[in-house]
Amino acid sequence: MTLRVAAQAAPLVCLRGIGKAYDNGVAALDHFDLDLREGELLTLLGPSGCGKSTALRLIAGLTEPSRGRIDWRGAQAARAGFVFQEPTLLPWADVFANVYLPLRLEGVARETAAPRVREALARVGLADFESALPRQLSGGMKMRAAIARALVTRPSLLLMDEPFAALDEVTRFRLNDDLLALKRETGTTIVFVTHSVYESVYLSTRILALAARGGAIIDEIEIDADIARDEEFRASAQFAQLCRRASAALRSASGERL
Amino acid sequence: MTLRVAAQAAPLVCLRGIGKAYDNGVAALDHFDLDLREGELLTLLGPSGCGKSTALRLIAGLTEPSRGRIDWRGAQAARAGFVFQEPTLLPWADVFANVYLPLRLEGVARETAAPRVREALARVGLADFESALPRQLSGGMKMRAAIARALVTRPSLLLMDEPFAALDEVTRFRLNDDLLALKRETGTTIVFVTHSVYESVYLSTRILALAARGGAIIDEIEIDADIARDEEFRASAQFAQLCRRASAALRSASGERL
Amino acid sequence: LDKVSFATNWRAQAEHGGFYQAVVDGTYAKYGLDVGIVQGGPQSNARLLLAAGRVDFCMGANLIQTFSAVQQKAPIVAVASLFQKDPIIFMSHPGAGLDRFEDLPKATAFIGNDNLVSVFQWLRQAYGFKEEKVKPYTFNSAPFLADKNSIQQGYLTSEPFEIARQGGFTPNVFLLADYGHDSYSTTIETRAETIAAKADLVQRFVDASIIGWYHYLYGDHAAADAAIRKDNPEMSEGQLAYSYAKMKERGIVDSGDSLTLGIGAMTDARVKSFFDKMAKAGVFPADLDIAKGYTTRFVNKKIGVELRPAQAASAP
Amino acid sequence: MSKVSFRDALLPLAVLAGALAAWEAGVRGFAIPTYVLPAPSLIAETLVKDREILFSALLVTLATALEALALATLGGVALALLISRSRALERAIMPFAIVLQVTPIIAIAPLLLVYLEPARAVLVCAFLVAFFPILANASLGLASVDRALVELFDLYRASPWRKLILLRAPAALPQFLTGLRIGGGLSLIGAIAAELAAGAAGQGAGLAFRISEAGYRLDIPRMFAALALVSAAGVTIYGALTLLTHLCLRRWHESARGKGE
Amino acid sequence: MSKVSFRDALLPLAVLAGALAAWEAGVRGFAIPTYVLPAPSLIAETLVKDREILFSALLVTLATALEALALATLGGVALALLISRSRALERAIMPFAIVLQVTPIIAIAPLLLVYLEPARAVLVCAFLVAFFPILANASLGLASVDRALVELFDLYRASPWRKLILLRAPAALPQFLTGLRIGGGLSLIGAIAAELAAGAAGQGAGLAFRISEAGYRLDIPRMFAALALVSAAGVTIYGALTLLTHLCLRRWHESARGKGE
Ligand SMILES: Nc1ncnc2c1ncn2[C@@H]1O[C@H](COP(=O)(O)OP(=O)(O)OP(=O)(O)O)[C@@H](O)[C@H]1O
Ligand SMILES: Nc1ncnc2c1ncn2[C@@H]1O[C@H](COP(=O)(O)OP(=O)(O)OP(=O)(O)O)[C@@H](O)[C@H]1O
Ligand SMILES: O=[N+]([O-])[O-]
Ligand SMILES: [Mg+2]
Ligand SMILES: [Mg+2]
Repeated sequence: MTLRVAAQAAPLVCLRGIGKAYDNGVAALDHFDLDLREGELLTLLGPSGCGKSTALRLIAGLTEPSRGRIDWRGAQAARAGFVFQEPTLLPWADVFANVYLPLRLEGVARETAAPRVREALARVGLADFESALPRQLSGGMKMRAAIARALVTRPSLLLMDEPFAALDEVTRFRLNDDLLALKRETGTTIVFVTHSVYESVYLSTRILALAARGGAIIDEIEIDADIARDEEFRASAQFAQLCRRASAALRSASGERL
Repeated sequence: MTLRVAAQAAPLVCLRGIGKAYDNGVAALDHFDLDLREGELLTLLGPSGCGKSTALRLIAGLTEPSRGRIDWRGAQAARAGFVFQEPTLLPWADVFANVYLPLRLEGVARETAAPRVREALARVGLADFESALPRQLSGGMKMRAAIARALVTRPSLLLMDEPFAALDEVTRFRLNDDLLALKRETGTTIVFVTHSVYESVYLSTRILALAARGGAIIDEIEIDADIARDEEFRASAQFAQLCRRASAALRSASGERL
Repeated sequence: LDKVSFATNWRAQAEHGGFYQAVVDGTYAKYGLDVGIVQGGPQSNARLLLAAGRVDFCMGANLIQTFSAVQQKAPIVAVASLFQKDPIIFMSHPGAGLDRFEDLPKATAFIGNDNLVSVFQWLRQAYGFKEEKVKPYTFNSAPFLADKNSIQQGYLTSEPFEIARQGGFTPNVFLLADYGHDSYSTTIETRAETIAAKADLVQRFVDASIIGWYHYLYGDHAAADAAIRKDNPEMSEGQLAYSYAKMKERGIVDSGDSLTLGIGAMTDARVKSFFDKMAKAGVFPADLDIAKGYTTRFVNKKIGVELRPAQAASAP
Repeated sequence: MSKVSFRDALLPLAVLAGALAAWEAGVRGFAIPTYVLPAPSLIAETLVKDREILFSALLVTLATALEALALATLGGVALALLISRSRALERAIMPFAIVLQVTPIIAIAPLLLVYLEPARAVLVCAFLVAFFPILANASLGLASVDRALVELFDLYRASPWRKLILLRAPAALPQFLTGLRIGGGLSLIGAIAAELAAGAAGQGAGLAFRISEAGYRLDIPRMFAALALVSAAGVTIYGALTLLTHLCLRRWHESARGKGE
Repeated sequence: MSKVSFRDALLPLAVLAGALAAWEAGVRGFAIPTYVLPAPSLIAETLVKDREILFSALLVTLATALEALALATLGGVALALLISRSRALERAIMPFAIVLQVTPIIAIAPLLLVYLEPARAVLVCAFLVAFFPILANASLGLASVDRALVELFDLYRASPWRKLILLRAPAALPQFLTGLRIGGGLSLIGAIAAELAAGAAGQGAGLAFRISEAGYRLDIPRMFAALALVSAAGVTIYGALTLLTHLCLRRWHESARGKGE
């Protein structure tokens, strides 16, 4: 299990000198720079409230920066998938319809889409809940429906905001591996937010540790894309060392706040 | 840091032969039995959708069982705190007012309550966000506000549904220790839902691992309340062994589903 | 003084002049009455107020209402008719081929609901007017002004004045009374029980009202006009003068039977004549016991005839 | 739901029966004259006796009311959609909608006859009365769409049309349907009020004419019979719209689910 | 918000000015007679000339409308609260509310005068017209409270009163305020329609009387001047209620926040 990253290629998305202040004056990001490389799996790691979700939303073009420039270089046209931090399901539509939604918006007919929707649902363990409404799902099940929705289009850019936080470890590990498999198959570029240091090390080709305020980058950890991501990697000394480094960065990021 | 549990005392809450079927026919719990002992910290561990939230809501009396009996033995009168799986904040009220709410409902005057509210906010790192509205908070901050609200009344029964899932590890560890300190000081009985095996072992005096469907108890792990919960415990062989046992239970619970 | 209330069927105007006169010149007081006048309006239904006992007397527009009350077994009785001719008219634009009464049935007709269900039914039967041509008249003449080929109902004493002022032309006026519409108008109605229990009170009210009307028509009516304008500030002096002149000119109040029997006169023959026309038009069943609806016992007593100046006796 | 619908209907019917019985008893007990307040039994009798006149009049009024409601729904929703597109459009259009709403067209209904046929004038009045509640509630619904869901659709670059059909329309349904229920009743009373002010008379006339005709004739039982018909028609419209609401929302919206569990 | 309020007002004013100019030009260009459609300039002139009569009439009508609105708000909210307590109460009460809503009281206004003073009859009519939208929207709001929040309050055993004040009332605000805006306009046109029907005349008469009186006297410019006053009053009521809505909701509710960001 190795991951290929076009390390030398031109960045897919460039954020330069980004400032983002909300209407109440809170500066979520300040002088934030980021080059998103094609094919990488980049994890944003940082204390709660440090601006991770804001950064993802900026990359997706869902919000405008207050300062600075964002350059998409054709990624704009690319199909993006987004797992929001909250499930964000249509309350009136059943699970199938919610997962079918992105395909429907692309104009794919229901019959054509059905096998893909069902496959995505099976992947997240919701095969039996096709016709359940969001209100009939547990917290983790809602999140899984949202994950299935993001994956069903096989997007070339995938933004995931703590997608697995509400899931048990077994499901989480399996979905980690599924994500890596998807990435290998399709070369998707992924930006990932997680609070789990282990998860970030296991998945990423690069980790950015952000400071508690303003999103200053405290540490940038590159992880060789060629390393196979498997139980062996998890048990390795390198994994433990990378986790220690990431933990330390997170601690120092949090330090100023606690 | 040791935890005292009235192991021999009469159970605080008794669930006997509980069945809970939702209107769409999904049986979230089936023949579920539980004795909640006074002063314990009980963790429910189990795959997503196995009925953990349902069990908490039954204990809190927020929903009726379809079958079986729930006996509160005076706990009904006790003040319960509940951290729901979703933040559940009043969207029109600022953070202060949201955290003040339970005290307000108890009739505590604003001035009297203010120091307690501020203390709870400081504990979860939201001291600067007193007057922010929920929509102006990040995902983790919303959850922290909900935690502060549950703690502010110093409840004698505390139900927590994945309270720390949206938080970074540093904050999470600190809040773990805060929770243990609170428990030591007040003797609160806590029922805790988490997906983190490590967290469950670190915090609990008892862990129940539930099966993927119907909430059958796959394993019951007692952890000596007298063990000090600290970094030493985390590094101990006993900790690792307990984690392995809990993980195995979780895996076997998930097995039938995946 | 006995306190009594009297509900009119419209806002204060010259057509109520005699009643106001009796109030302001003390005639009612002289007859031991303290009369309060309750103004009506386009939608008010004075007869409901009377039937329900909210007022003691009310003004009836015509005999059709009287017959209706009999039909509905409402114990309302007409005891006097202050107008010998119903002032209802049709108007048409001059020079639009509608200059003769026979021309009118072919025109679009703006008719109020009350007349549609009564007078118009007789006009249909007697002159061939057609319901399909009818559009509602809601006391606003603008639609009539805007359509040269239309006719509109009105009061002799009222609409032609504003039409002339605002429309800039003098409309053709057809007084239906001239074409066989021989209903009484501006009647005094009261409840049967009042007649039974307080016949004397009824008689005094009728007599004083009649005298009021004599004074209004033939005496100094400035104070009554002022009272009218006080109750209805919108009433212009011009309109009042016009109405007054028209009433006198066409003998609305004092002509025919009233010249001999006194103002307020009613005769059984006249009532029957009008009822027969209505029955023939199918407005009422022919076997209706109309005697229940009116009585002549309070009128035809030549009360006040001496108040009419000699030269006025030859009104048309 | 369908299992309890019989019991659901029982209570209101019982209460209604009780109210009618009290009315009947009151009228008889106090010997209230017919022309002040007729007894329900007499009203029912009149309804049967005059059924031909009254029902054909009801059809006329009902047709007007339903047409007005349909137009108000179309117009209200269309305008709400337009307004929801931009603040500038809202600012340019809304004042006119408000002026139309608050201008008592009924008061100039007589004048409307200068420009319009009576039937059309009535339709315009009924339309104007029903229009605004539908517009206001549809607007509220469209403006209350969860922003997170809007972002989801933005992310997938949904066309405005798809966004409308798949997101904004269903999200606005609860408020829109409430507006529709309000408008349903208003179109009916608007039609009646307009018929009074400008309506056609005689043959082919609506219920308002029959009501005022009965008033002139002091035929109060018939007046009440006509009113009872209007009420029944209004309750039927409301009931149908409530059923529609229930069918549309019961699966997902809080307001259409039980009060208890 | 306050920074853009000047520009906010500019666009509708410009559109209004344009509409008035077109109207003026149309009337002059086609030489439309005054009694068919008076020019805005003539209406304005009449407004100034007859200001005393018209403004005192406006005060009468406005007082009725506002009183009706206040009563409708009280009544609508109280009934909505009652209904929200139980399905049985809803089923027992709602049919009557609907009957009141759809019964064209206007049509029996003459009859109403038998039981009530004219001013009171007008108030009752205006109340009935404004009442239902407020009830319906308040009900929708109360029924749409997030169930998770209800459970939170249940958990803390909040008294029904505290639950109402702290949870259900604020949650129902957006829908309630929309109902209030609808009711505001309706109370005004309801008052006018009822004044027309009940025909309260003479001194102390409201605008409807002035309108029908002017119509009767073919003083169409005054009729339109009176109408313009009603419209202005209605727009003012609406504007005040919109401001109230903005103040209540702007901090937290989607509908009161900008269309863009
Ligand atoms: N309101 C509801 N209506 C119908 N089914 C429901 C409802 N709430 C929960 N369920 C079902 O009950 C089962 C248990 O749900 P519950 O929320 O208790 O799970 P959970 O253990 O908390 O899961 P998670 O870890 O994902 O939060 C699930 O299968 C879910 O689909
Ligand atoms: N809509 C908003 N209005 C005002 N402030 C906001 C808004 N959204 C976020 N913020 C603020 O911006 C900061 C960063 O928020 P963001 O959601 O990006 O954090 P995050 O890193 O995703 O946190 P978490 O891990 O808790 O989800 C926080 O301080 C938050 O209070
Ligand atoms: O016009 N209405 O108020 O009925
Ligand atoms: Mg976030
Ligand atoms: Mg759960």
